Amino acid sequence: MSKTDNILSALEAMLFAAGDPVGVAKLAEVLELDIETVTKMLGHLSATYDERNSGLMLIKIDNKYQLCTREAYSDSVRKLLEIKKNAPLSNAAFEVLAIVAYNKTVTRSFIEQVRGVDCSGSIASLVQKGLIEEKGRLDLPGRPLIYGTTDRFLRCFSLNSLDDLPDLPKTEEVEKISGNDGQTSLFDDEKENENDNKSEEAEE
Amino acid sequence: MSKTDNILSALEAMLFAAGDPVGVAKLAEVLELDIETVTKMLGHLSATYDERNSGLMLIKIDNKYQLCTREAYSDSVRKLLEIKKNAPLSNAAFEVLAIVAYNKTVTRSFIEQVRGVDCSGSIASLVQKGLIEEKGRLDLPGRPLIYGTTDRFLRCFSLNSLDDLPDLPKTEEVEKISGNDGQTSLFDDEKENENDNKSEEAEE
Amino acid sequence: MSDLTYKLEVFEGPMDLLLHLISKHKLNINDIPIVELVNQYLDYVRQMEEADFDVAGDFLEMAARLIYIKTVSLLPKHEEAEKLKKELTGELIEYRDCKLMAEKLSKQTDGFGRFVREPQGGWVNYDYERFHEGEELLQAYVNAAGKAMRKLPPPIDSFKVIVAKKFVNVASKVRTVMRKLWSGKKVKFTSLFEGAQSKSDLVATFLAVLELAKTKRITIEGDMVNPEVQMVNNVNEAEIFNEVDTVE
Repeated sequence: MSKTDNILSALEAMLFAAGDPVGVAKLAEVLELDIETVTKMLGHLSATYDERNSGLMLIKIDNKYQLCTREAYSDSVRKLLEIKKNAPLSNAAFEVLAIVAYNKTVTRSFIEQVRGVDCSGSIASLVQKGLIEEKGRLDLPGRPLIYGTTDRFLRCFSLNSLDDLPDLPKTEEVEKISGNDGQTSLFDDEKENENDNKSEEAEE
Repeated sequence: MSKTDNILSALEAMLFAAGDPVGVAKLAEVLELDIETVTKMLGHLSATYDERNSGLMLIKIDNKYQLCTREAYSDSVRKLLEIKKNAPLSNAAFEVLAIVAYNKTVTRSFIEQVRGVDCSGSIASLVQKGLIEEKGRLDLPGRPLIYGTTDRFLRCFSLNSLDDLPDLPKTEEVEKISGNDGQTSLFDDEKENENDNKSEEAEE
Repeated sequence: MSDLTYKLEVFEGPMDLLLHLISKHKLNINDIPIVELVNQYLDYVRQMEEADFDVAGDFLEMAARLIYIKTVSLLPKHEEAEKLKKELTGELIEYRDCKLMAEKLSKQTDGFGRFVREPQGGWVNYDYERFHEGEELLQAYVNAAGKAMRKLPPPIDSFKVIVAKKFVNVASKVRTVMRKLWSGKKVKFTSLFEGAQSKSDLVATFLAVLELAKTKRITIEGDMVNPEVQMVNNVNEAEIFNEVDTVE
């Protein structure tokens, strides 16, 4: 009996962590049991959820099994998730959003270069909140995704367009200074700008 | 009784759907109950998981609650999700974690000052593993990022909060002794114990 | 030798090495006999060098620091030495504590076997619904990029021109440049750019010259106005291309 219990608990743990539907064969393989036994066990598990009217239930789709919440509690679940979504943006998310907005379209690596840290979490959450979206891929090695802001972003910040963003402090001056760093004798002014860009790119 | 059961099941469903840790206040808000009642209910829920040795368990971290799988079944879960057996953290990573956890929030330069070596690699990997995260910026020139531990850190080290961290070594006592220049013999004894620890550690 | 390398690899940095020496030689951490410690430390660094171990700058920096403390402690008035020693002691104790705490942490990792699940998605609408001022964005941008924004790489817009055009590969330009130099004769620097078809072509050629100069395959001589370029003797063609390909 205790062995059966262990198997039921192992199945529960596996289905919980997997999230997605899992095939019986896969479960049987992990537990080193035959498919028939595992199917029977899954039936048991499902029955215990139903018996005690648990908040969870086991559903079967295409011979795959998945744990999910019981419909009776879907109102509570929905309410909770909606409270969660109303959490204000984190500092990190704000900075990522600002970098995307001021540069119009950027890659993840650009954002991370500016901030100096991994930003994948913030980017994913901003995409989920509908504030930024994928705008295609850059024609560079690895074909990195580029991100830009959405209409929802403009609405949340009461902007008509990205041109209405508050001006950045003296960026232009800084650029001018950094653009004049030597090498003037080799190429004429026109070529110089591109030179800067090129070397950045080549270093990547 | 059936009402209590319903609340327990609703809590179960909500925590399942949320995935992340959820504060009691939010759960109470959804259920339109007071926090005290909900806290009690969560205690019940946790007890029922333990009683039937379920594959799931309820943990409390930082006053928030989260459903997770029971350690006893971690092998099955790992096999199913094809996760390699925990690549244990490096010594460097543990040291960085210790510095961040005991100081609550720190900058990279603070960590590097304590360890005397560059720590950007360890920090990046701990961020990527979700054990530490950025918590804002310090109001100093350069606006350095500050890091703190995450909920995942608490969960992984079975802590309810940072207050539950193991005690710091008794530095004060060591200092007191060192103030007495005469008592070298006593001090030597003390030292020796510590030496033992040290060398064991260094040889690991 | 391998035993030594194994031991050396253990140290996380100079602080770690110092703690090890202090415990190994039973030195008093609260009153470090600095002369003894300096000798032990330098011995170790020397061994590292003999073992062909790449001695990191951190270790050498600490060596310099220890030697400095030793030097000032030889002065008749050595208040500064006391101060520096105290500083070092403080740091060592702090790092020792850090290691002890790290060890304690490393022993309670049961929780790593607890797995959680992703939030249930699908039918929940996560669209952001709060309102903010544009100024908040500006502030966030300045925080992220720094006030001067000096270190900012160029935004993607500035890549568009390049990306739209044919991208000239630096490695291919290395071949072109080397072909012009293959005779072994000195060649005018500017002549390397003859026949360039676009700006991008010019830039790639320039980068190719820099790369070749950096890897000491060519030499550049003469004044700023009219430099000349020459190939270094005995350069193997395949070798160059391999190298440049990996650089790219």
